[in-house]
Amino acid sequence: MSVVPISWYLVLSAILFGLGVIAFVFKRNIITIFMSIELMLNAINLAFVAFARARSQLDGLVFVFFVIVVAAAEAAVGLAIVILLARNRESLNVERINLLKF
Amino acid sequence: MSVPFFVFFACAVLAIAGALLLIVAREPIHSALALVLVMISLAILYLLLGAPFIAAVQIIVYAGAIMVLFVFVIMLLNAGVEERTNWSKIAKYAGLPLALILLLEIGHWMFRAPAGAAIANGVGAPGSAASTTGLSLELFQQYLFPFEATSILILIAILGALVLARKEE
Amino acid sequence: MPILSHLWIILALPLAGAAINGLFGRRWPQSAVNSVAVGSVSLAFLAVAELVREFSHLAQGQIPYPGDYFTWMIAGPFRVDFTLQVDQLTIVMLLTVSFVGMLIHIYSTGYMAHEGGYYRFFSYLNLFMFFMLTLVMASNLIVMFVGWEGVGLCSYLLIGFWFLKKSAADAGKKAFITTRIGDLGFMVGVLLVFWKFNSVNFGDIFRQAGQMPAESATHVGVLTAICLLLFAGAVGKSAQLPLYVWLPDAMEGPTPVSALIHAATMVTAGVYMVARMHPLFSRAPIAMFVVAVVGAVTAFYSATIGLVQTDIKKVLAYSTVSQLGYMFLACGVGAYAAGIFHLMTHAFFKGLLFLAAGSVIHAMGGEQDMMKMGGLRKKIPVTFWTMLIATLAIAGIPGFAGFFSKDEILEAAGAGPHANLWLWLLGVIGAGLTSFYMFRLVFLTFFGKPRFDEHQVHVHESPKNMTVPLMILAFCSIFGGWFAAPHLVGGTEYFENFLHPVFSSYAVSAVAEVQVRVVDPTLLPPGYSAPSPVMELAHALTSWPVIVGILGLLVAWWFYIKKPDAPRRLAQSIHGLYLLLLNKYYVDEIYAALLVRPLLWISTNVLWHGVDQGLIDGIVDGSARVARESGAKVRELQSGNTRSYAAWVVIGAVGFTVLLLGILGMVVH
Amino acid sequence: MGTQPLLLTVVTFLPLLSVAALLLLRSDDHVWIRRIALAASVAEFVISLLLLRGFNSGTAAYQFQEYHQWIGAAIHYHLGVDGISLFLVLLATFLTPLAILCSWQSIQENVKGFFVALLVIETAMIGVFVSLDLFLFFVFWELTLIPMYFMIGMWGHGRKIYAAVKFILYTMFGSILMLVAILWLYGKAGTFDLPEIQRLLQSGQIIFPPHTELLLFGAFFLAFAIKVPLFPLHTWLPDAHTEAPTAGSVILAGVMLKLGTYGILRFCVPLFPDAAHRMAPTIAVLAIIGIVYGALVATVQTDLKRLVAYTSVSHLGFVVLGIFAFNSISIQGAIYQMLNHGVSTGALFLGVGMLYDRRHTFEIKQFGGLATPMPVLMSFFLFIALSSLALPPLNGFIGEFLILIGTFAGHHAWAAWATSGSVLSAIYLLWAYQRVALGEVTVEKNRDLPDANNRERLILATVAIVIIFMGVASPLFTRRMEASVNNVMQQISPPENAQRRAAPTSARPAKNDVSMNAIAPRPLIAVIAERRVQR
Amino acid sequence: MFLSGEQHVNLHRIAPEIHLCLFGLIIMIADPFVSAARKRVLGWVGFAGALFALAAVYEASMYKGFAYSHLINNDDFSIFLHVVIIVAAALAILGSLDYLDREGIQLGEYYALILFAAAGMGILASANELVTAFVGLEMSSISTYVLVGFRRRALISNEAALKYFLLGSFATAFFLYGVAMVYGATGTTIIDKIQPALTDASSAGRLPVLAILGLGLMFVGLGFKVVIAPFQIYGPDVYEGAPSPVTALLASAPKAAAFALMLRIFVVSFGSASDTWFWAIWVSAILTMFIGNLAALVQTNVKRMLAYSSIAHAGYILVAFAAGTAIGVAAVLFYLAAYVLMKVGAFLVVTHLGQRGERRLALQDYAGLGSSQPVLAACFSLFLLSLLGLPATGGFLGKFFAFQAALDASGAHGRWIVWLVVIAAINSVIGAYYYLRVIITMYFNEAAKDYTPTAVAPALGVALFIAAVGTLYLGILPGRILDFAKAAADSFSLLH
Repeated sequence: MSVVPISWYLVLSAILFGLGVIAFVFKRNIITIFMSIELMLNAINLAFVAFARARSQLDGLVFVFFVIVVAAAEAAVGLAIVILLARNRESLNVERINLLKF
Repeated sequence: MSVPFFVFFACAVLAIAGALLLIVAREPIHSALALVLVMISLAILYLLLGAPFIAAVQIIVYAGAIMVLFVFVIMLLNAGVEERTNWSKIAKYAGLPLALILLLEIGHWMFRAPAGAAIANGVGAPGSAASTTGLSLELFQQYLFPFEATSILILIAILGALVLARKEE
Repeated sequence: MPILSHLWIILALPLAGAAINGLFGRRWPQSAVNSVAVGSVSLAFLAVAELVREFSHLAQGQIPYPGDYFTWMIAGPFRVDFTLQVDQLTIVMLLTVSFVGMLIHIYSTGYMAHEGGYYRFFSYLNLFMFFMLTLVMASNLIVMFVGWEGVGLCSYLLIGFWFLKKSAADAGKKAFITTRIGDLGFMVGVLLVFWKFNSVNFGDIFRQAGQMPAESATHVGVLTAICLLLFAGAVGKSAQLPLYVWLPDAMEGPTPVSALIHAATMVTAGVYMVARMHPLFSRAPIAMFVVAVVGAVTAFYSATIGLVQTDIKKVLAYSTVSQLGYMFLACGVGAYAAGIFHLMTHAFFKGLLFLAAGSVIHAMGGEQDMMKMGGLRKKIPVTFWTMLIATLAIAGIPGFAGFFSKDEILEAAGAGPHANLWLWLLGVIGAGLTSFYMFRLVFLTFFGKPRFDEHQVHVHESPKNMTVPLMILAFCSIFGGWFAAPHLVGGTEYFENFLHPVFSSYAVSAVAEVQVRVVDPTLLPPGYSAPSPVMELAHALTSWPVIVGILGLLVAWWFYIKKPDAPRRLAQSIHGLYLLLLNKYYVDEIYAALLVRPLLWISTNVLWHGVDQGLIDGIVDGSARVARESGAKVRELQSGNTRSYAAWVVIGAVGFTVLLLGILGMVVH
Repeated sequence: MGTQPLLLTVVTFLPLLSVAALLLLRSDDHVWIRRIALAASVAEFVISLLLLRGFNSGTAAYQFQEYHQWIGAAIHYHLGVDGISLFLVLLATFLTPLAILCSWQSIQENVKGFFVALLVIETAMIGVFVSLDLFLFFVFWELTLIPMYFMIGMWGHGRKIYAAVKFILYTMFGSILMLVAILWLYGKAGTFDLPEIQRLLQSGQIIFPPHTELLLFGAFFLAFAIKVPLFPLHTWLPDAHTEAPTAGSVILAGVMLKLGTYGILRFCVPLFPDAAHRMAPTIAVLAIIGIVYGALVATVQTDLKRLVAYTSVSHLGFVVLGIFAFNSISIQGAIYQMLNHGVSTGALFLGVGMLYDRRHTFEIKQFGGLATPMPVLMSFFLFIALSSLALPPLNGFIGEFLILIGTFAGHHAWAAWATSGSVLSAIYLLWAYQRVALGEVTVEKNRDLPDANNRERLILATVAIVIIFMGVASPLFTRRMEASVNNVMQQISPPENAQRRAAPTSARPAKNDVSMNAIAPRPLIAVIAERRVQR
Repeated sequence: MFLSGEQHVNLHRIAPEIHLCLFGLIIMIADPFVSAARKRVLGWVGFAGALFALAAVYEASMYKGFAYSHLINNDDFSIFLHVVIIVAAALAILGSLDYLDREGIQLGEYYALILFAAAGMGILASANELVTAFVGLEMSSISTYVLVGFRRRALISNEAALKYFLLGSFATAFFLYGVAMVYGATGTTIIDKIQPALTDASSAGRLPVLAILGLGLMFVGLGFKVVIAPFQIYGPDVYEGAPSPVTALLASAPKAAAFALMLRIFVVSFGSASDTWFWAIWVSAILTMFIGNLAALVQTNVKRMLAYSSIAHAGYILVAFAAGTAIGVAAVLFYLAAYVLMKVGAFLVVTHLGQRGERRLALQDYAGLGSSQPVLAACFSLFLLSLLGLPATGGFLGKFFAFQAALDASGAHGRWIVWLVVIAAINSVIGAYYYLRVIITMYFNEAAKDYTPTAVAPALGVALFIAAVGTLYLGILPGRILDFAKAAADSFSLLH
């Protein structure tokens, strides 16, 4: 049985990463922007797994594990920050949060 | 057209669709669900790549835990419709186009990656290595130190979340 | 030989006087100041006298007699020692300076008796003596330059003595700066001398110059350049065209100062310098000619101005300029001795004239306008007679000192090796004019009706300490020239004779020969025929100055005694010319308009406000402003909008990845 | 040779030590702060005189050397003086006590800080003169800036802050590029040690390609030219000098400007002879422009202090000209002129400061007829002015004249133009003096100004004596410079360059050759180099 | 404990991290038992932790070598940086004690987080494997996210935290993707194994494009952490918004750590590609210097001005970095040491003068400081002059060695690097202006009437004293530190 070439997975990961970047730049709502970061991390994971597979190593998979953990940690802190912010302001629009400038 | 191909395409399309949905959706909750969609489809791809453990973690931790957290926060703050302000010229005229270019650039070079053709050339067959035992051995011997570090990392996260989100006394 | 081996004593005396009076005189009574000042100068004069005695015993081989003291400057191959020397020329100058100086010091004790800053005056005056003596005793150009600048300084200080009067202060400044302009030439001349001869000592210079062939009109070389540059200095110092303008203004100073500095000594420094440097000059005919022309033209030119001045001292000032012109004319035609001779006699009679004028002013209570005088003959007889003698002397009336010297100058101009009819003519006309305006002065001052209110002004003869110097100088004005008397009847010219070793030692053969011919039959080369033709020529020429001199006298008499209103009518008939002369050809105005004001304007508006503040600071501050403005632009990047920041990150990511890959491509291929 | 060990270290750091002493005092104890500062500076001067005793004028070698490892193997604590720096050190130690004396009364707020700054500057200046390690030199060089910056900014008047900032930024801009050049030099030579680098250059072990050498030279020269200041980099000077307190101006004009000319003589020219020769004509022209320009602008100033400031531009022009005439006479003249300018202009600023203490203005219009109320002060003022306008036999004349003589040997035109400066100096100084001192008293409140008090008389008399002394006893100075200057002359043309440059000698008329070889062979070379650039 | 000798050695080699984490845990455990009024004690515990960690660094220096299956490289390099980082953390803690009281946010977590952050940075500095480094990076980042937002009531603090967090994780993602690519291209993430792997993978000496692409993406992440253009963009906002002591930490330690990783990756892993990445550094350096200095020129808020100045200094460090030689590395390390001291010092002064709620940050609030608080003013002037690069201060020697290293490499990179140095030189003159402006205000301007200065608290005083002495020490007797830095740099060159 023929198998899907790894490069396809890689391209997919690239697309997802790119979309994540676009999302980060495009979205205004803090939470969704945060989500787009998660999207990017997922894309990275895909790349890791694909590479691991290509080289039939396990390191790549271990990295995925670490990435997920880190993602979780970031999520915790990040959402905490979001909540904190939401307490002091009404809007979650990132463009409205610009006291600090110049 | 064999099964793996079909599965791959299906998941790929779903993932991309989810990503696009994440972008276009105006309701944060929709974006969250779209992201879940992406994750699940990726999990399937992991299976396809012969990494069942990672797939499982993907579903449980990511979709299960992290995204739930997101949804929870969205609910908590009942974040309404996203207002599409356009105050950043540079994001509009430079950021987005360049992001697209970045996508193409990375995609191009990923496609031409030397390791890329591996499987097509037969190498990199899924060995016993991919088994969970092998993985755990890797994790607890080779990568013991970062693993321990992550424990501290999680501690930090808890601590931080605690400090920041705690109600003012 | 005490003095000869200790030349420095002559300088030390006045310097000490100046120092003592300057430092302590302030609190001392006038008598003390007098004794210090006059004492030091008199001692200096005695020292000079003693020096002369010792000098007379020297063999020609020992002359110039050196006095080496300390090394003053040394840098690499350049070395200047503070050295003095004595030779005949120095002796003459020393005598003149110290003698006249002494008399004027004495005179001043009377004249300045009622002035404030008494000690200051005498301290300056002594200082002047010091520098003047340094100037004449110097044995190298640099030491000479010290004296040269020093006398300039003293003249500055003394002209501005009454510094409360702005005009006085201005005059002092003008004098210093104008002469400095001349000194610019002098300095460059010295530089050129050192570059050429590798030394600034007269001895070395002359020795080397002696080897050099005389340059000619066709072949103009470094010597001519040197001479012209040095002469520029002389022009400034001795108030020749075109730098004479400071001298008339210098009359703002106290009259004794005018007498000493601006008539007898300092202004003649230029002449002395030219004579001193004669070995170079006599090898640079072009330079010689320039000297002669400048001298002659100045002599005539300033005489014309003198015709119409009404300020008694101004008249004398212009006459001084004119007389100096004669001296340069003499040097220019190679008759250095004659020049120096006139320098000496002029020191006598012009010093006398000034002192007498001072006495008149003193008598008139400070009045200087001759139109407000008249009929003083009876009231101040001593002053009158002495002044008359001086006038006769300057007018060149035979028998008086001026006659002999001026006569020799014109003789050389007319018949010398560099004789030139036009120069001679100018000289002669100038002589006529001189005699006219001098007698005009005398008639206006002493004859006719008093033109002042006798009840206001109480005319009185000056005290002894003023009149005695007058009489002594009067004596000299008569007999000071008689060295030359025998020569008129074919005998020896002793003055010339005395100086001859100086001027013959490095002389170009031709020049020497000529000097011999006109000068001294005893030195005639063998086989030289009877001098009778020369004598007749000489006589023929000498008669002219005398004639015009007397002519001038008569015209003046006619104008100012016989027909007192003639001058006015004449002035009206040729009003334009009259005004031109009265305003001194508007030279000061022209200088101001052409030089001073433009320079100031440019300095202020172009250089200072334009270049300095506008251009350079504009660039400096401008670059600062540019930085600040671009800073203001740059900070705009930090818009505070997170999406923009993200965009920047993306831009960076794309930019650097593309850059890296691009470079990678280039590095490989 | 210098026998006393540590003497230079002591001379350099004694002021810093006394700073420590000052810091211990209560800051309101003005009397003792002043006294200690004065005592320290006088002691410093006396000690520095020991240098004269041990100095051997026969050799060009650096004397009183001290050599210790400092940072790594490359950077050393290397001190030493030679005939060039010796007198500059003395100049610094001589002027500082005067500066302290003159600010005895005029500085009333933050006295402690003031004298601390002054003494720190002294250390820094001396350090610049004695350090033989490029790194050490640069450290001291920069160290002079900050205290002076504070001095202008805190105790100055008028637009003091603008002046201070302008001063420091101007200077830093130059010196930072010099730092780059120093590092580059290090990259080539592998050491910061000046004598070592010179040895390598002489033996031809380092040879720069002309382009590189020119750049290095430029970097060094820019720094020094700004400090000098050479036209057109001079505009910081009038502001700084005018707004600085009297002591500041004295130190600035008296010593700091010499840092620039000293640097040129010590580093620019010996290290990069060819480039120096190539640039000489340009620089000389700038110097001459500076001479005339500074004089003309000074003439029309309405602010007395600014006038004096501009005279520095003119006088330092002479120095630069003298150096770039590459002639042993002119270079000695240049060094001598540095000293003269230090004394005379410093003294002028002292005088101006005394006027300011009385009337708190520099406006010439505010003065006039001052000779009546204060004859002594004004007489000294005139005397100093005379020395500044190079009247023989005062010191100014000797410096200028040596420079002119030396310059003239190679470049008649340069010297001739420069000479005009002497006339102009007479104009601006005498005119200024007249407007300030002569005539009737124009401003009522000037009528009963007090004349110089004893402290001021002491200051002025000291200066006057020095002026006369330097005017008549110049050999005492020049003899000690001779060897070092000749050494510089040697370095200016390493043998192989000499041949290369001397090649077209025959092109010149024989007469000049003779005469100029009689004086010094260098200007000839300069001329040739000049030619080479022109085509 | 039943640990094999090898594991013992491992523990020795990560002793500093262990101590930091240990004390962090101690604080957290003790926190509940300490009454709110006495939380301050925990601060001292934290400081003690830092001191112990320093001792531990010494211990670690006894056991140089790789640890944990080659993931950690405990060489001179990492030891040098450990010292720098821990000192910075210690000073920050000292500076925080009274600040937190003043702001009423005296919490144990704060100190724990600082220690954890320090531990993360330590890992970053000693990591020999990219993912390990990534974990360390996240440790430091996440804890600093929290620290930045620590003034929860202050809007700007929240905002700063948010911006830092979002952009930080964004940049980290880039970094991670870069890691993935390198992994894909070479099959390893062990830093000193990448180099040979690269050359193997490279066919005909051609470096694998994917690896270079990965390098570019890692540059994004690291550039973000060391705040160089164009990733400096977030810096000023975060630095301004963060609590001042945190800013002090933020501007110093993470920068040093990130530079350490950057050096390891660029010089060790990608040394063979140096003439490729040289240009990235070159461009970034010039942008960074100009942006930092020019923008700082027009700031009126001292804190923000110092933020820009720290950007400019990152630019100067890049100049040395561009050399890519051992000397260059040494220069970077020395610069970092000097920089950390003066920057922490400067920000701590700002901390003190900020007053409650950080009200007094404007330039004119500093007027008359020279007379009202001479010593403090003198200290601040010292730090500013050092930042300006005045001789006899660490800042000057930092620049000096940086420029020297760059010029030294002119053989490799030709005149471009020379121009880089010249531009850096000119920039440091531009910089002079705004540093001097602060000094002008402190000394030449009159103080405001209504304001009475508060005395400097002992703890802060000690911190300032240490920083000042250190700055002078590095400026006058840099020999030791310099040798240390050279040794550290050599531990690189030993690798290849």
